[in-house]
Amino acid sequence: MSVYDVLQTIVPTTIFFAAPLIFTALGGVFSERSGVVNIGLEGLMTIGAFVGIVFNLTFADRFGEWTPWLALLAAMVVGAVFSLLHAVASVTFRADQVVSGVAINFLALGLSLFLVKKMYGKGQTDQIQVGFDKIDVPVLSDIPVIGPLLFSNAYAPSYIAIALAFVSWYVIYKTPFGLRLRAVGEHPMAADTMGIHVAKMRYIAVMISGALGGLGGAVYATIISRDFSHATISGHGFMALAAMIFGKWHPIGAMGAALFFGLAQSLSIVGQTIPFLKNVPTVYLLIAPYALTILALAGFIGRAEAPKAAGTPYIKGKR
Amino acid sequence: MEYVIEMLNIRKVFGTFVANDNITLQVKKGEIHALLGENGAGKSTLMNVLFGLYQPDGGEIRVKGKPVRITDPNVANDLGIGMVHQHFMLVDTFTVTENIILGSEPTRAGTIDMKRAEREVRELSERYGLAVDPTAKIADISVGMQQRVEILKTLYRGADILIFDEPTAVLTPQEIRELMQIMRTLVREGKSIILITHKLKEIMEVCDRVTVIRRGKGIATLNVAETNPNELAALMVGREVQFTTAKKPAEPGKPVLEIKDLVVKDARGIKAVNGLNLTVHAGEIVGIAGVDGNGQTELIEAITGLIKAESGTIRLNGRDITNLPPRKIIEAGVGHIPQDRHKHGLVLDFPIGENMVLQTYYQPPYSKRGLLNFQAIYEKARQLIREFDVRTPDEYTKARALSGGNQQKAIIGREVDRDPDLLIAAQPTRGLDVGAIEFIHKRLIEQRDRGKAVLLVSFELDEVMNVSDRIAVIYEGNIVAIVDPKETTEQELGLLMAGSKRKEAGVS
Amino acid sequence: ACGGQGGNNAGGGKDTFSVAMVTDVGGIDDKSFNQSAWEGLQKFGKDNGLEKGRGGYDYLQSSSDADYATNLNKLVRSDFDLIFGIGYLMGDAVKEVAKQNPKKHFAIVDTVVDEPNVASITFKEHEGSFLVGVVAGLMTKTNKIGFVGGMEIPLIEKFESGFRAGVKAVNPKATVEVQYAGAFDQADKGKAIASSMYASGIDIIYHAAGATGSGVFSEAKDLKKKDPNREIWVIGVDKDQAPEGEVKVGGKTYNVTLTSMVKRVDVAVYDTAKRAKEGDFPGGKTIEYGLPENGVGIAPTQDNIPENVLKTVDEWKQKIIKGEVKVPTNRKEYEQFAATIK
Amino acid sequence: MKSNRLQQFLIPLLAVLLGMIAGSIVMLASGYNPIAGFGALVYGAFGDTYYIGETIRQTTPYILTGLAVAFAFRTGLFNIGVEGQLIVGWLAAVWVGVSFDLPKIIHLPLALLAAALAGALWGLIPGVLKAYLKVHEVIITIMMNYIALHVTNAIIRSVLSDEGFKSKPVKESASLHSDFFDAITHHSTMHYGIFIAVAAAFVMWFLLERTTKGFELRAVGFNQHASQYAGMNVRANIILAMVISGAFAGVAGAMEGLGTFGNISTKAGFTGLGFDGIAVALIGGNNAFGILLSALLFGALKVGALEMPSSAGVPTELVDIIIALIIFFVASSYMIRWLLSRWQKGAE
Ligand SMILES: Nc1ncnc2c1ncn2[C@@H]1O[C@H](COP(=O)(O)OP(=O)(O)OP(=O)(O)O)[C@@H](O)[C@H]1O
Ligand SMILES: Nc1ncnc2c1ncn2[C@@H]1O[C@H](COP(=O)(O)OP(=O)(O)OP(=O)(O)O)[C@@H](O)[C@H]1O
Ligand SMILES: [Mg+2]
Ligand SMILES: [Mg+2]
Repeated sequence: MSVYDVLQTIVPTTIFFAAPLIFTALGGVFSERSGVVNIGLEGLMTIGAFVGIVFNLTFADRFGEWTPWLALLAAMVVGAVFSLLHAVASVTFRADQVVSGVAINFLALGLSLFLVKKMYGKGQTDQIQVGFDKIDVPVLSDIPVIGPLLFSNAYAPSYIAIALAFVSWYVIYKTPFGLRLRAVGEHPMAADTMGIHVAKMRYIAVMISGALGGLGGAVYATIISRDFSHATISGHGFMALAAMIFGKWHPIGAMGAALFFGLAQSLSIVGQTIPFLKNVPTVYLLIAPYALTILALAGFIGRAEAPKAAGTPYIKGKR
Repeated sequence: MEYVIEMLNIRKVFGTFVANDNITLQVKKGEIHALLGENGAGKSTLMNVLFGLYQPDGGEIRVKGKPVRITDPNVANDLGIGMVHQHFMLVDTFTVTENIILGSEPTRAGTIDMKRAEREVRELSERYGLAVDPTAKIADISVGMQQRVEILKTLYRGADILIFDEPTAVLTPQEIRELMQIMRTLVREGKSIILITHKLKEIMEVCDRVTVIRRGKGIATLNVAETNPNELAALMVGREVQFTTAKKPAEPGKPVLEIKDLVVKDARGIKAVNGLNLTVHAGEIVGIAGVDGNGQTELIEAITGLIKAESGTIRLNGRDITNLPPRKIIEAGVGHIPQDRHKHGLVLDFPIGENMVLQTYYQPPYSKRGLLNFQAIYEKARQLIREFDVRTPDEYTKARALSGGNQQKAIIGREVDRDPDLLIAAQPTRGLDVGAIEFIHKRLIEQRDRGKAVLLVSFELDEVMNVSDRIAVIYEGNIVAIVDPKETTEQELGLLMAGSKRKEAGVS
Repeated sequence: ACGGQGGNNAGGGKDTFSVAMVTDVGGIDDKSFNQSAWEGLQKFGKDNGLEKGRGGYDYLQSSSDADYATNLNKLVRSDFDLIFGIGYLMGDAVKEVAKQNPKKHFAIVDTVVDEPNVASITFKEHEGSFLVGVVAGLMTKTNKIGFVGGMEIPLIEKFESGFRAGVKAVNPKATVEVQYAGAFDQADKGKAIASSMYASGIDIIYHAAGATGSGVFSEAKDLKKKDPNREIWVIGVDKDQAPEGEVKVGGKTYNVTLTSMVKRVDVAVYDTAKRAKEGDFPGGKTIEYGLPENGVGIAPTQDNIPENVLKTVDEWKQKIIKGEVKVPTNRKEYEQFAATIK
Repeated sequence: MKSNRLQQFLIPLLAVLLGMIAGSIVMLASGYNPIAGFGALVYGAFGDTYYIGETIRQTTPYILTGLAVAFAFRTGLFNIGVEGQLIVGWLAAVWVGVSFDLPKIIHLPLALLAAALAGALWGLIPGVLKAYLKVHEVIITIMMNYIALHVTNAIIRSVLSDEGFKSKPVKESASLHSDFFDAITHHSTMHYGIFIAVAAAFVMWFLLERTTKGFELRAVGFNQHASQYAGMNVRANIILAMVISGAFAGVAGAMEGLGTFGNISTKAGFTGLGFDGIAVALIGGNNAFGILLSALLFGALKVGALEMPSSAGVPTELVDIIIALIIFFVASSYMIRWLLSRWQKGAE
């Protein structure tokens, strides 16, 4: 294979790997920027995957080609509602946010499998029939060299993920909402004295993370697994969490980190086909993505500062 | 008489503790009204009630004659009440402008109109003479400028009743003078001000009237023109207070701390201490006077081993301790009352008793064969709590629950008790009331009289002049002058601190 | 949904034969061997007028490896006459529990447990894989074929080696690219591997990777949908995976499943239960299900395979049955096998 | 407050109760009989000696993973890597267990030590990166989990077996198997590991609360600046904390390798014991005694759940829902405290 051929497999793989992680990591950014630690991302993805598939299976006949899109929407809504539990526990009831996040993970898996068994009488759903198509972006895919790399054989949600990273950046850094969000996460009392409703902001942020986590899970299930079972989301939420921290709680950084994970994964896969790596035992390629991440963090990314108030419930009048 | 603010019989209870017990405070339009009281008297609580952060459990609030219910800071803002908090309410990672506009951002098409915001901030700051850089990050600016940002925040919202909660505790003398000027300007512009401070001089200087509270109860409201500091102090503490601590002349002995050509870089890699030389002898208190940010912090942290010195030497009793690990330096005989008691001084979530052995827990009798001896630890704690009058329910109470003054007393007790040859005291009385200050000053002098060397760093010229035997003026990382407190004036010190040269008095 | 006949069918004088199985974490609807085993058991139950539950036929699902012994024991204590452990991972647990309960009958699928009261059921996956290898070897247009394995374990190596031998036997020019995903539950890796394989010109992928294989199907279907004329195939595993391969493009239905290598766990389970009921329990024996027993083979759905290919497949099948060809079960044997071809 | 002590016990208890009530509502709403469901759950966990044995067996690793997570928490670190540390501990224990012929008195401790060391090594890496480069331990430990999984599988395949999927059984001299427990619990898989786990809980309590080193570790966990100021070596303590946490996790792996399974096979995925350990630690209030109880609760729920489908027709997933609800209620103890105070006021 020529280098270009290699790139042509690596780049699209990188992007589709990364897309669900990007959505979810962005959700994490919103939540943690508001001061609510969210290790429930795994559970939010699980719920999203579940809703995405169930909606698709239920309504495919009615909505036809629109089904997967509506399924994503449904996953976002349910994800947001589900994340309310985390918000209520950690904002209103001042629960330890890590504990509440762990509970979200347990609940999501238990509840979705329970419902699958209830609804279908078995432990996993059927395969969906209507998914997202691989598309060539008109015009852009005709650009020489980068067109085929970046704009063909890809899925629309992948582009949405990347676009959303920029939208999130804009929202967080350029709008009043974003300014208030960050203020609440850095110094909730200061925000409070400026008349910003801390609890409300945190609720909104957690629900955004629910919506985006749900979206990430649904995108994963719709494009990749096409059904839902106990194994559909296995560790992806934690990878998204890692991407968020790796990206220093910044939307573009989180996207970059997710893409890096995708790249590392696809390198390890393509690596198996590269002649001089062929004789390397498989295990090295399997651990390569994770080892690369550690090296990257240790080597040049360095330390990251979490939002100052992340993890602490805000209690009015407490110093 | 027209009152802009009337707080009538305000009552505020935390659990079973009555923080405000039927306090009445009436503020006239256009006056600067001081609120005076010991640490924990309930001043901040009362103001937080006025600002809508706390809901009162009883009493009535009237603004401009109208009864109001201030349910949250938004309501206060709408009523024209603004507050500069005791602990700054600024987001470190934001710019000056972002902090000011937070919550009422000017927008264009949904986006923050940062250009316009910066312009407005600049205009406002010019109008009231509050010099700030609208684009600077809070983390990068001086405490004085941070305070001006706090003031601008209230003005930006159109406040005409301003509450200042201990604004001067963290300021340098120059900054304090500037602030006084600003307050006078504000009053001229028709604003009314409530000022909380422990510094009686300031009250005498700018205030029109003063309300004194003690242990949550209102004691008196006086016209400043008709009272004096002694009366105020007595009202506030309930007994006579001495402002200048009596002390014998110093009897300096051998050099204890000798610093030669010390260079220390700050976090940003700039030389904050730049070839500094200083000697402190046994039996003397050397005060370091200087404007914040001239290398005081780095100097102390280098002596105590918290940051590395680039070059130069630090000797203790003749022994080189430069860049030793903190523990070695502590063991060599250095005690340190840190500037930031919450960050460095205490493990807030440990019982106060365990905080008393924070440096010595591994030594006998507190530790035996790797095991803690709680009996010995708490015995020591009880002794210190008694000796240093630390007010705490018991020695098992978390340090977090103690008031600032009592936390400070605990730290001082701990450091003094280790009997170090050199005691470094950084801002030891910041934010404390006159009673507590008196206590702490006595302890420092006591150490001196026992033949110890004391290095005092303070932004309070009063304190430096009262307590020190020699004053070293620090400017841009260097000691630029050493003066005798009995032979100098605040004016002269102020000039030196601002960098103007002085020929005499050999720089050691 | 409340289990109709609660729990008090306690042992006692039984007149019916009861049988149960323990699944691994996949559960009875994993579209793979657990499901197949349960189908066999259900059929047995139906044919013998048994009811689901204690005293009839039943299953327990494990939620982790640690549950195997617990679940087997539970079934022992519920007094089932024959108890199946499904999957090679359960070998140790079956051995342990069988030793503790020498009067009970057990059966283990996919591995061998050497105890007098355990019947071991294994499959000659390599033989079935050989046949689908023949299909792939004959049908590839690019002479590039892929194999995606779940984890690199001896069981999956049987699939790999048999498959490669099959390809080699009919098309020595074709290369088989082998990749292991390292897991049976990572559809994203399956998809990525498939994507990379199809992009490199591979046109047929045989997967033995459980849920990781869903990713292979997903990629193949997406490619097919984009370009219905492209010849792109997946060979399924364990069950007839034709339903997984269906893809609709503009009203027309295609199927990317070329065929599947089926492993008739259901048949084996049914047979063993039947023999036990009839007093012919093959305790202490290992029963190997290969081509002659119809224990492995190519799936009934063969619409995408031309007649002549099927004929060749059948020829090879006969050769294997007759013992003329010995299908390799691991890489070493494959190397020897390959050496005889050129 | 006088009732503080009482509340400390009351709150988790109420949380469990509320979780059960909520679980009943879920069961009712989805058409199951909660009495039958919980009956099966309790029977499956404590119904007779066999079930009790299984529950204790399941509790054993939970205690240790709970301790591992809690130890890190107490020292200001979030160790999501317990899972990986457990896996390498399991591997090391089995490796030693199959490789030597030694008297039991040496062999068994040696295997346990190997597990602890392996877990410690897996904790050392994130510890060092955190201490020296300030890299967030959460990411590193997540990555280390995957590395542990794949590396362990490769070693089992290539070193501990002949291209196979599992190791030989550990020698009798390194086994935790107990004929005595086997006999009294009707062949449950309960083994001597429970003693080690309970001892480990004591060790953690003793180490943190009674030793000088524990004082340092806790101080660094609460306030690194003050600890450094007081002369403690912050970096060394961070590393030590991760190492000890990892060692607990490694020993948890030994429980599986030398006890429950007696060998190691390649893993298709994580065991879940490490992740569950987070919940165990948190429900147990990160304190050694609390963890013993919460591990028992977890063990009972997990083992009892296996009985639910067959005798009450309730899917096992319901137990995950109940566990999640219990965690929520424990986490929201503020709410319970508030309810309690309302109730107390009402009673007065
Ligand atoms: N969350 C809380 N719970 C109980 N008591 C509290 C709490 N927060 C503060 N306190 C009480 O507040 C008091 C501290 O108040 P005080 O205003 O006297 O301290 P301070 O001198 O202002 O401290 P600082 O110097 O840090 O500003 C303590 O007596 C403590 O009991
Ligand atoms: N959040 C709180 N919870 C419980 N008690 C509190 C709280 N805040 C303050 N208190 C109590 O109210 C008292 C008054 O506190 P306040 O902060 O008003 O004192 P202050 O007069 O501002 O003291 P300082 O001069 O140190 O700033 C404290 O001593 C403390 O006991
Ligand atoms: Mg105050
Ligand atoms: Mg104060």
